[in-house]
Amino acid sequence: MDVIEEGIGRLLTDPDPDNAREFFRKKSRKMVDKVMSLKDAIARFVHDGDYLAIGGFGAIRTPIAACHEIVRQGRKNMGFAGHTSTHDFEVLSAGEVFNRVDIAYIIGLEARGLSPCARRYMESGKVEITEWTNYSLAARLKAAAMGVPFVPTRNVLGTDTFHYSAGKVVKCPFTGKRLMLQPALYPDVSVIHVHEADIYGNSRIKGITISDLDLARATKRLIITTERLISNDEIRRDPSLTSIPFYLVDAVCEVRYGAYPGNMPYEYFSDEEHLQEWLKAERDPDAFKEFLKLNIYDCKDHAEYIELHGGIKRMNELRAKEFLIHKEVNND
Amino acid sequence: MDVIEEGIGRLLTDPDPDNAREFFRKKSRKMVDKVMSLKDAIARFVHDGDYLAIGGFGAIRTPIAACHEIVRQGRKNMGFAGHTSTHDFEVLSAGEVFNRVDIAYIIGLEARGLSPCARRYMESGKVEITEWTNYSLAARLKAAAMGVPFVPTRNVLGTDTFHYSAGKVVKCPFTGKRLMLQPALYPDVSVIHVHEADIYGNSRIKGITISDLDLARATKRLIITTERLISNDEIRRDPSLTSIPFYLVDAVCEVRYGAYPGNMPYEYFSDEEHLQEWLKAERDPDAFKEFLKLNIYDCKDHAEYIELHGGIKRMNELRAKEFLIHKEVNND
Amino acid sequence: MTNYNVMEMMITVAARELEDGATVGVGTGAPCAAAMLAQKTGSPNLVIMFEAGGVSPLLPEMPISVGDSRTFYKAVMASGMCDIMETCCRGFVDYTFLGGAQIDMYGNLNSTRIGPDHQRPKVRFPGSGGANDFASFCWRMMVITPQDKRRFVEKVDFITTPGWLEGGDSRAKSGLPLGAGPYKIITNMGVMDFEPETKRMRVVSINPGYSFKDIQDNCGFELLKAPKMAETKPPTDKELSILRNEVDPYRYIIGR
Amino acid sequence: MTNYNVMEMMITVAARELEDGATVGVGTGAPCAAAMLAQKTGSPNLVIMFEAGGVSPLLPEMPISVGDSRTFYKAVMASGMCDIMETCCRGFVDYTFLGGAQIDMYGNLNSTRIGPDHQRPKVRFPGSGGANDFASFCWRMMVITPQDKRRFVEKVDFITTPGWLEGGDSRAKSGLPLGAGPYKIITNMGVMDFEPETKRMRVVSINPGYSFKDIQDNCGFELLKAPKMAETKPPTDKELSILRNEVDPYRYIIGR
Repeated sequence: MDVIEEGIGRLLTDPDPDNAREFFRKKSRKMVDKVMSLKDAIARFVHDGDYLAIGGFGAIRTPIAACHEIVRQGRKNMGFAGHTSTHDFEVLSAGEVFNRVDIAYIIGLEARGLSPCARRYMESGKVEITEWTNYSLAARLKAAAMGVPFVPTRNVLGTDTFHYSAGKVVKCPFTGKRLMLQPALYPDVSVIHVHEADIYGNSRIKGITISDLDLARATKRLIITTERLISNDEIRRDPSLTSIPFYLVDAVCEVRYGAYPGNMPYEYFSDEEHLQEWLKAERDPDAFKEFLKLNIYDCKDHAEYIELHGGIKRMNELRAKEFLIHKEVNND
Repeated sequence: MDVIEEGIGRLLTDPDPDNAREFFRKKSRKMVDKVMSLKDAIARFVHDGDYLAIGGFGAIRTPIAACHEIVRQGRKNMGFAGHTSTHDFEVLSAGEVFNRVDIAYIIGLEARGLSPCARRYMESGKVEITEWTNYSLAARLKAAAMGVPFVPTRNVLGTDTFHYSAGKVVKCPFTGKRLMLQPALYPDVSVIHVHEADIYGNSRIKGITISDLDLARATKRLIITTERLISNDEIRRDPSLTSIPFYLVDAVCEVRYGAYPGNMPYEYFSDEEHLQEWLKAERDPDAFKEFLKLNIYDCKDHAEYIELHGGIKRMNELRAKEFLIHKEVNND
Repeated sequence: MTNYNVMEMMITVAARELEDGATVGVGTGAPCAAAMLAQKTGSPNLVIMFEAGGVSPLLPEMPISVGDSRTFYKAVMASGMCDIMETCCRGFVDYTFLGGAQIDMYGNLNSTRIGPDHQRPKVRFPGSGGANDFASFCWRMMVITPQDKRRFVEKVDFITTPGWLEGGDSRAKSGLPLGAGPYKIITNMGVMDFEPETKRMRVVSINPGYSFKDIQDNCGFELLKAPKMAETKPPTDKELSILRNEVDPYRYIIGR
Repeated sequence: MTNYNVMEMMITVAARELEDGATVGVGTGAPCAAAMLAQKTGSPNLVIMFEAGGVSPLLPEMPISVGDSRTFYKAVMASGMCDIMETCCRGFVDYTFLGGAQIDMYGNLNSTRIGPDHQRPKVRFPGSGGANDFASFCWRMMVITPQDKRRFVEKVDFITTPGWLEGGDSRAKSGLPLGAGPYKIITNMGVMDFEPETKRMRVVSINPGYSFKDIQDNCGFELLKAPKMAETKPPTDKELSILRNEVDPYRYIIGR
């Protein structure tokens, strides 16, 4: 396959599907109880140096509890998939967890502004970067989920984003058209937050799935955090609702409000005030250290963090906001 | 892109995504009432010479009513995607509707045996054929749905199936591995049978989706037949359940029992006795002409065909069989 | 010019570009407001799509994120990123609105970095997100941005998102889908499109109170003039009323 | 040999190959019966997958089609064809059972045609269906088939589905996933596997009442002998009872 052009970015993961097959061959397919604490799941399955991916869309259905736990346990030298990574990126940057990133969208929190902490870290030169786009990273996960070394796409061509990527341009043998090849991305470990899961890991997501169905299939190890555990009977009652099957899953952690302060569709809206507190605290690095101590390092778990920010009462307000109940709640 | 090997089969459709884009650019995106009779839908959207694809899995959630109507209206010289095509293939063969076929699975009705009619037609030399596999055709639809000219896969390599395909083998520029390239398949027109749709074409499928989500996205024109129409309010009540959005759809036809005599999951089981009647009738070509006259050409529509085979009473038996109610009904 | 502000003007101009029955991939902020305004004025059948998966929601309020609950509130489908991006790639999506820290005369956008050292940038921005994808796939890309010399530059520090690349037929040659590209650039001072052959930016419409010179003075490269430059029509009372009372009642986007 | 029939023997032998915690892609008929028997004997955690999308159903009865309602009855997931096939391609599926009109000494299967003219075959069969895909992707492919000279042929008329291709390392060189390939061929007379270097079919186990000669006489190519050929263990009373009473009470597969 003649390569016409190639990006100068480094490919941070191995796209070889046979190497992935060897890994998956050994992965247990037994439908056994995988419930454990988030602390144990992170300790067992997330290692220094691993390449990590996080499900959701930055501050929507994102396993923020798991991000806190990864920072709390002091993981270092990780690779990271910055796929519309917003508040998750902010948290992981605060812990300086990673030293190499595939970038599609980082630092920003969409309409909320940019994270000073993430920006400082990314401008420090401490982090190796390779450029992509949201669809590129989605397509790279899709290639891995398909068990092939790449898929072709028609974006990225002609730009500096391509030049700093690790993609390649080839000519299509059917049409003569130039195509971008997106190399398969098999993360070592990923965390996805879902609405419901059984003890084996069979999981349901409500609303948009973003790139999580491909991510669940692409990743070598998968931790599911779930708003609530449900019975296997309930899973089997309507198998159309399952989008992540148990054999992909290594750990199931019940973490109520696990996406807080992000938005969990059909559960609770994002806590915009608290997200602003993050952005504000980050402006002064010393003050931010205190903020992190309070919100992450001195918290035993996510429940303590929730208590710190209003507990059930606040969660109920965010629930009302999610469901557009009480218009005054929406007006902040 | 260096081609190492290529199949000698003819590519029956154009894989060029820019040509498809030009078509889709002109396709209306207006959310307008698309309800019409199946007769009108077939008359308007299925033309002699078109390349046709049929949703479902041969005799499961397959728009058999639409297949009858295509035969009844005497379509000829069509291309056809034989993607686990069983009873649908049998019906369309009876009408000698197509003269070229992409083959993954044809003629057979799985455990039920082979269709003598379809076999005679395929052995007649009247039909040009190109070989594929079930996953190949699924991947070809996926490539079209992705808007790219091909996707790579790791099947088919090394076999005569490859030799008689229109695929190509290339070397992966990331891993050096040989890959099969599956060219995008954009059918001219397709019919998919669903459980519920609104008047605009927003559709819900329960149970396995087979390749229909990609098919709906790959096809240039799409006819939806549905067990029942539902309101747009109901669609909007739970957007997670929609898997085919309105902008893909050209016509919506309410056809109760539209998959009969096939199986419609969660609605009715297949009518195995009647499927056997088909296989038996086909053994004698003359008797089969009479059978077709009775069951297709002399029927005004699918409702008449249903009446011919026991009407509501029989449908209720098949419903009981589907839900495993009354074990004696299952025992035939 | 007394009864509307700059943001209201830009949103209104953008909304008018969105004809009935078109599809548009939007982000948060002004583009979303423009799409909502279009739906409530001449284009009730405008289809709004969000890159994270929301299709044609009945937006109850402005989304904060292109993936938040609002983006699929009473939507016709809650899908995923590949589905939306591939729908764009298949040619189903007519318009998109994008932005960036820098834009050049061919409509190329930079949202990646300022400074020459990629691994250690002077200023690091978020990167492409879905911008490169939308600009590659959607038929007509539009930009809503303030007219400013630091934004409209001779050469962007980094082409994050393709415009017409180096102009002429360079975009077609790159392999990007044929026929798609930058369409309109909407600023506080006027509206630009692109000369069909060279693909260079040119002024087609000047906002009331501004001159071509004002626009050129606030642009870092030489602008062409369209054969006929019109005066941009300001928002009507009806447009303003809908924008203020129905689209953005809390004035998140249009300001106070 | 008096208290079981040939089909019961083959299904039992096949079932014993499926260890607990393995995944298997199955079709209708004997393979499905074997998988069900395995689940009800030593392998309660055997995961059954159907190519049309059903994952791990609680099968209430034998499916008629690999896509019918039974294949996802109380399943853990009702998915689609790409998801299942790509799960196989990623290396998640350990076993599959296939068949065909012809098989050669390398386990290549023909289910496409008899006769030399492809466009006008003497006999046309259904084609690959999902067989080529399963055989390409699943780690270990098995076949349940009657021992018959017209089936076991020197050269198949058409390689629909890959076995070890031309033997040796030809399969690895073809680009098919490494390490996967034909594993066991289960017939009414015995069980064959493949010699590790040449990949030629060899007899590993002979069913009670048959000899190596019987198998060779009913095979169109020369069979190798495994270093140690065992006698196949016939079904136990327990296996037969479960097969007859729980797996196939109407004797659709095992016959009357």
